[in-house]
Amino acid sequence: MKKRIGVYICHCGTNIAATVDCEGLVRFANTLPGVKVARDYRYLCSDPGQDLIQKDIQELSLDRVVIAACSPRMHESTFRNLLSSSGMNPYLLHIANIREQCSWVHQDRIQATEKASQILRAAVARVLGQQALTPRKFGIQPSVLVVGAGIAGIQAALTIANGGMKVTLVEKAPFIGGHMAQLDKTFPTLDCSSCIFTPRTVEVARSQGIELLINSEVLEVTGFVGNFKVKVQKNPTFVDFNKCTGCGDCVEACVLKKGTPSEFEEGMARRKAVYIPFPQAVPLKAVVDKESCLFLSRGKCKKTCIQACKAGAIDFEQKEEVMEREVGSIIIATGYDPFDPHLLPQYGYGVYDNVITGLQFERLSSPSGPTQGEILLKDGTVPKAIAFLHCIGSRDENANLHCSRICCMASMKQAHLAKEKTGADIYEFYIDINAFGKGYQEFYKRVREEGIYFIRGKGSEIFKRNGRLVVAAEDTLLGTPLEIPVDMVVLGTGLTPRRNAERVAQIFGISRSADGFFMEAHPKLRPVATQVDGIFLAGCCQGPKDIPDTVAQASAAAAEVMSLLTRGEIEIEPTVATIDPELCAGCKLCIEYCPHSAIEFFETKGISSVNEALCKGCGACAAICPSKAARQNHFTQHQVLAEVEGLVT
Amino acid sequence: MSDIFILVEHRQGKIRDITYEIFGLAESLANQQGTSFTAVLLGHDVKSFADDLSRRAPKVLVIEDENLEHFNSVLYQKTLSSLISKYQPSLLLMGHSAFGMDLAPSLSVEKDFPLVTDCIGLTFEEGKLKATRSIYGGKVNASVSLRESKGYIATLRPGIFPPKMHGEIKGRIVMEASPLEGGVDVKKFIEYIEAPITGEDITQAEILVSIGQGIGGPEHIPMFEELAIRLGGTISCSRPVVDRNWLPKERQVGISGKTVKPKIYLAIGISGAFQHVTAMQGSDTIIAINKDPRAPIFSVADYGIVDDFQNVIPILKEKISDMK
Amino acid sequence: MNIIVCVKRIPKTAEADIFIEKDNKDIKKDNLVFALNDWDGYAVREAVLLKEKFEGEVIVLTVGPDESKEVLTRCLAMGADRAIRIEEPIPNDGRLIAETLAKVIQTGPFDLILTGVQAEDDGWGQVGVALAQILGIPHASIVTHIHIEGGKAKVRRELEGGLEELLEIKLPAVLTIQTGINEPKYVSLAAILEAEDKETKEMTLEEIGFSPREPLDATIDQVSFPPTGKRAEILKGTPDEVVGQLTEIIKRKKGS
Amino acid sequence: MKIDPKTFTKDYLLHLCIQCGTCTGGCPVKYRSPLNMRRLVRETYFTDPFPSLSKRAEIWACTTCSTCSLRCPSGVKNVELLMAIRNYLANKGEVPSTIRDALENTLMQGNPWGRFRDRRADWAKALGVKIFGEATSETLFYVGCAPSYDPRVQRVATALVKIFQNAGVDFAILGKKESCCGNEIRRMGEQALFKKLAKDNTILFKKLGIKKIITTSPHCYNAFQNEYPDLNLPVQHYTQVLVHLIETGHLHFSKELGTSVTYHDPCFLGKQNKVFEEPRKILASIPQCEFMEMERSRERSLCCEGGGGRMWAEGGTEGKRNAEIRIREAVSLGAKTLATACPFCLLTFEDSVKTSGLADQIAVKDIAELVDETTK
Repeated sequence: MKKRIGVYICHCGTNIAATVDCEGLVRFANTLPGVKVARDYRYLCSDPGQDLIQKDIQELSLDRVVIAACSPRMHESTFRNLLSSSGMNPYLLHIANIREQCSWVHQDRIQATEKASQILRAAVARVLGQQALTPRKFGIQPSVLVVGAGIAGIQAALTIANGGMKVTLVEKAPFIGGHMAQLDKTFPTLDCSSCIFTPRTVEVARSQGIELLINSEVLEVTGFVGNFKVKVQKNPTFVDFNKCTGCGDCVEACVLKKGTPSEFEEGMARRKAVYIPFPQAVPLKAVVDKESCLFLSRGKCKKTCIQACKAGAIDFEQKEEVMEREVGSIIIATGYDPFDPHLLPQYGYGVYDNVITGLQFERLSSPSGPTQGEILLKDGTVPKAIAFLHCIGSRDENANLHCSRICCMASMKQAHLAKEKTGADIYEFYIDINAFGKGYQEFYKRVREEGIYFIRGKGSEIFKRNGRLVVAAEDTLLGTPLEIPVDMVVLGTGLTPRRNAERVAQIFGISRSADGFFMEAHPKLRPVATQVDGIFLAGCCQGPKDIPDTVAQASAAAAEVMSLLTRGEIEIEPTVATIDPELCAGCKLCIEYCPHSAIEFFETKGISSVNEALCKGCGACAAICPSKAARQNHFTQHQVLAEVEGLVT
Repeated sequence: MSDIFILVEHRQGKIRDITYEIFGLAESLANQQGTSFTAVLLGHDVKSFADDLSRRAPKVLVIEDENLEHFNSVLYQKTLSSLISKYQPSLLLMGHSAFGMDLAPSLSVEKDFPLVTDCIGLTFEEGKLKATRSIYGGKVNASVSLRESKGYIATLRPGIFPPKMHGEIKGRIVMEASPLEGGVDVKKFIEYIEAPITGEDITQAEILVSIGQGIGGPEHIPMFEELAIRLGGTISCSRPVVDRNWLPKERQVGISGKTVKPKIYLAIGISGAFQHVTAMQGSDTIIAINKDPRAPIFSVADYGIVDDFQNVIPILKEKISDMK
Repeated sequence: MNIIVCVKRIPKTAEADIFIEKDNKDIKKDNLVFALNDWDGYAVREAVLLKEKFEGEVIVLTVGPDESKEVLTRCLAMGADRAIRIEEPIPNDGRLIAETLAKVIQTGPFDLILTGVQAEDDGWGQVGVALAQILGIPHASIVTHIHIEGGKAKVRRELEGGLEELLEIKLPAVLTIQTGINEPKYVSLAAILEAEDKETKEMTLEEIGFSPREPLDATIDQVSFPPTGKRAEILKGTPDEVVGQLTEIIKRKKGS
Repeated sequence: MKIDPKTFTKDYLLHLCIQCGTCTGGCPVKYRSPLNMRRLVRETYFTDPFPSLSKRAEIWACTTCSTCSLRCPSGVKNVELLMAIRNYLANKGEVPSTIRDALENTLMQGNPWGRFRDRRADWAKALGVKIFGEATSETLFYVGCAPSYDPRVQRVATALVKIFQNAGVDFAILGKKESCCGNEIRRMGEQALFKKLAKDNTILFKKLGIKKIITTSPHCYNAFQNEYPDLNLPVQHYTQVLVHLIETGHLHFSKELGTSVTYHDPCFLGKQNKVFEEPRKILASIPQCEFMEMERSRERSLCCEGGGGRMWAEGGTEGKRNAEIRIREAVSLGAKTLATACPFCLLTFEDSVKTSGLADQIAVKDIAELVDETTK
């Protein structure tokens, strides 16, 4: 049956009409086989323009449409919608790009028109062979996996749970809160971190919608957007949380006298083998650390903890358990690791007691910390002079190239706290002050007003002279070298990707940017999405952030997840690959070449088949398939060849 | 055999020591040759010199001419040339000094007399002049024989031949007419320039701490100055140190610098070239510190230390300070 | 102002161990390094400085074997414009060298001739002054400063005892240059490599039409090591001990 | 080989400098001279200081210890820039007279002190050392200039020979044929001369069929290891060799040292070539050797100022020498011996020990000497 094609040529104002003879093009179109009608119009994308096409479709019962206008990136969707709303299958449309590919790049009207008509001829030839395609629909699991229970994970989890959806919140540590739980006060408002944070952690514990899995890690993720299958391993705490009251008797009883450095206290204090991470910990339960526990590590211990526990909660029989969850979407909020200053030996970290990191200072300054918030030297005395060094491990070829964004403000906040608590002389060694956020510059001003000395020069090295620490640097504004004796040095250590970032990236099939943090789908327009549909990012795992940005991004991720889940089902573009079971020889070449692992092999039938949900329609399989069994919908060999012939004849 | 001529060297109203050193040699050569020797005195107002010379030389030829007041090679050469033509001396002796070096080579060419310079030994063998010269920076001596000739010219190294400081003979003083008609304008004497004395006068010092190129670089000089002060002396040096502008000219000990005779001469990093040695060998006690055991300085020094000065001076400085 | 500088390649003996050839006529030289005569280095530098002031050309001239080319190259690297080497079939006799140089110099125009006061090796200190006599132009030896003004040069000569004399001398003239007259510049290997492209003319005695006459003014019969005179008493021991003895000596002699 | 300052920015990445001053702040001569690396980079990048450069003594104050380059957060090649500036000056002949001597001496006699080439192996006469030409070996013990001529450092070379001999190491030295490695020559700005030395030495080593090189000095080690384009032979500093000999039981200690020792990391061995452990391992294995670590050790070791041609540079610096500061550090630590593993460090320390009058409180030794004393 003869095809009935409608050809529409857009002037795009003068964008096209100025260089291409549109009337001429209409006359030419009419000469082409199968063309029922050809028209030109100033703006086809405008409502009148669309009405004109719709009218033709209905009155002339067209079965193919060619739009000669701008790039399909601009308006393909517009006209596809037009077709469907006019009762046609949207995939019977083809766009001939005579703007970007013709009028914009040529001056000569004759030649431009000639080229335009070739493009048009090709389009018409192609559209003849196009077939109606219908998108596949899939259901969506109304549940979410949030990985990491720092401020980012918690914010996202709560937002989603409060929206009425189930969240599984997985945390590697035996408590939730991440780094924010370690902070004393927060810049620039100086409100106490735990005061603003604890309510959220408690809320997590209470929330009906949140399944909290502490001491747990994600092992494996399979499936696709809307239908992910997740394997989570819960590591034993050797304490039955249902029984444990968090009384701490076991901690008292533990025989590990000198204890082991406390992770939460950044090594500024020591803990027993069985311990409660910190007073406001959620969950407030004791946990046993199997590295330091004499019984678990060496098998010999009186197990005084068991005797001490009235609730009988200690259970050395506990084993890892692996559980499966089905979720529609995933948010990764695995956070950051602070930079390890051992890597820059010139700062004597690990050599000198009173050279500490910013996070260690937070613990010193925290009322719940080892010194109840007093800023003290290792020997218990109060420092008379403190130096804060910026950019340690950031903006540094020898460590990390990126700016960690928060250190300037953190250092200045710590400087303020130190001044307030000790009255010491305080020096800030900086290269540039990065006070980018709301109220930050004001805070910078305030700190200067407080009489803290700012020295524009990076700390070169730290050594000891006459028992005192000396910071060597240059005052680059005066051009004079300095050696300033101090009692304590706080290294403004930067934020780095988690040590296990690579493994996590593999598990979730996402990629990392050059700085090692997880990569977003688009740095500006899709900052929380990854290139894997249904997996989103929140917080510092995507790049250094302060708390406001982290919370904002977490909320954004939650919103993305909600908008996805509330759809109930998702449509998958029909422009995917299919494998003709008749032709497939089962050579598996396509499986090897598929970048999205969207092709499975069915041993029983001995053939491969495409999982349309995972297929991104890249066409790799169609190109590689030796037996021409793999076909790429909407880009069939026949269609493409027709287009090519149209161009060359 | 005709006379041996000695060209008298004088400057600023003084006969220079080298002249007396030549007398000694001339006398022995003359005796060897069975001939006599003549002192040739050119100058202006030099009668007084003539008398002094006539006590040492059997004959003194004097030419008085105001143009000869100051040494000028051109005028001296003219004058000597005519005297030579007249008296046909077998040998003309002069010092290997700024004076002789500027005159001898050109005169030898003019008269076609073979020239031997900077001699440390001189003798006649079968009428031929034979000389000993110190070459390769004093590392070897060379005995040189000159071709047969009716006349020779030789310049003698200062400080080698024992001076003949006094004599009792009554030599004849013969006044000659000056062959010069006025001066010349190709080469004019203008004036003498004394090296400015800005610091202490090293010729007056009782103790000299004298440094050579061997100290490596000027950064060590303060250390030596301090040592000198502690010793109650002052600092002097050898030529290369001046050439390198580490110390001013006035501090230079050497033929072209100052001749010194301190009680103690401490030579540090000085190899001991003769130009230097000649000017300090009069010191009462010479102590040399040098890395190189073969340095010639050790053959003039009374005491020697073979070591890097850096191993010695610092300790010495300490020891000296508690010495007083 | 065209300046001719006569230079010589000499063996460096200050640091070296010296051995005497079997025929006792000279020292062994195969183990020695050769270089540009120190005095001549100052002369070339002075010529280049004058050229920088008055323009013109600096020509370096040497009488010597093939190897002498290396010192000419050095001079070119120091800023001389071209170089001439006269192949040396004649013994190292000052008078003959002067005559040979004169032969070449007479062929071209020049305003000034510089030589070193003497050579480091045999130290005759004869060539420059003899050359002037042969060319029939005035000379000044042991020059420590040159100031040129209209066809005349005011030069300072170094005398004894730190004294100098100021002379005025008509150009063209021969000046023999004393060390320290200027601050020598470092001659980088890069500069030397570049200088290898500059012109060096090689000539034989035939080409310059000069035949050395016989016999020579002076010939070396033999060389020998100088008799070692009295030697210093060498203080022995550790630096401390040595200094101990030394301070004693100083105390003693100071008192006396 | 023309030096064009216009390419400095590109060649030494001056445009990357963020003017943080890390270089100047950590510079060992920051108080000893007006040298300010940060400003120099800025000037070279932004203005054109070259006409005035030759008048700046501080250009010759840098010890090329490379602390600045190693720490620079922007990867600016400060030291290479400084060497290029020196090269620019050297090609114009504008170098201090003492540097001039050192360079000319090296061209003539193959060593910066201008000592007689034929005497280069005099120190080894009585030791029965194999010399290439008369004998052969696969292993070259490259002695170096200071160990060949300086009486103090000759003791180190001698100690090493004795150690190798009694550990049964087969090796030979080059004798008169040995020439300066050129490491300091390059740092004094004589790139062309360095290239010549590198070329000649490489050809000589290959011709003699040398398979492996051991050096006394970290500076020679650095040159062979990192800066000889066509050498590609395994090079070891002697400390690396000694550790191996001790660990493989070829070297037995027969005496007790019975004193306390601290160790100064030479810049060209430690910072620049990351050889930190070997010297400490050796000291640890010496019987009765009480090892004390100095305040500033390893990467933070304070340069002794012996490198980069400062052995020959005249002044350009004032105030207390780092070597003396270092000595005082060691003394206050209570160490009776300050050990190092570099001829230049050894000489600067020996010098300072005397000038500072601390000779009776502490001895300066090379690790090789300590091993020799306790193994014979």
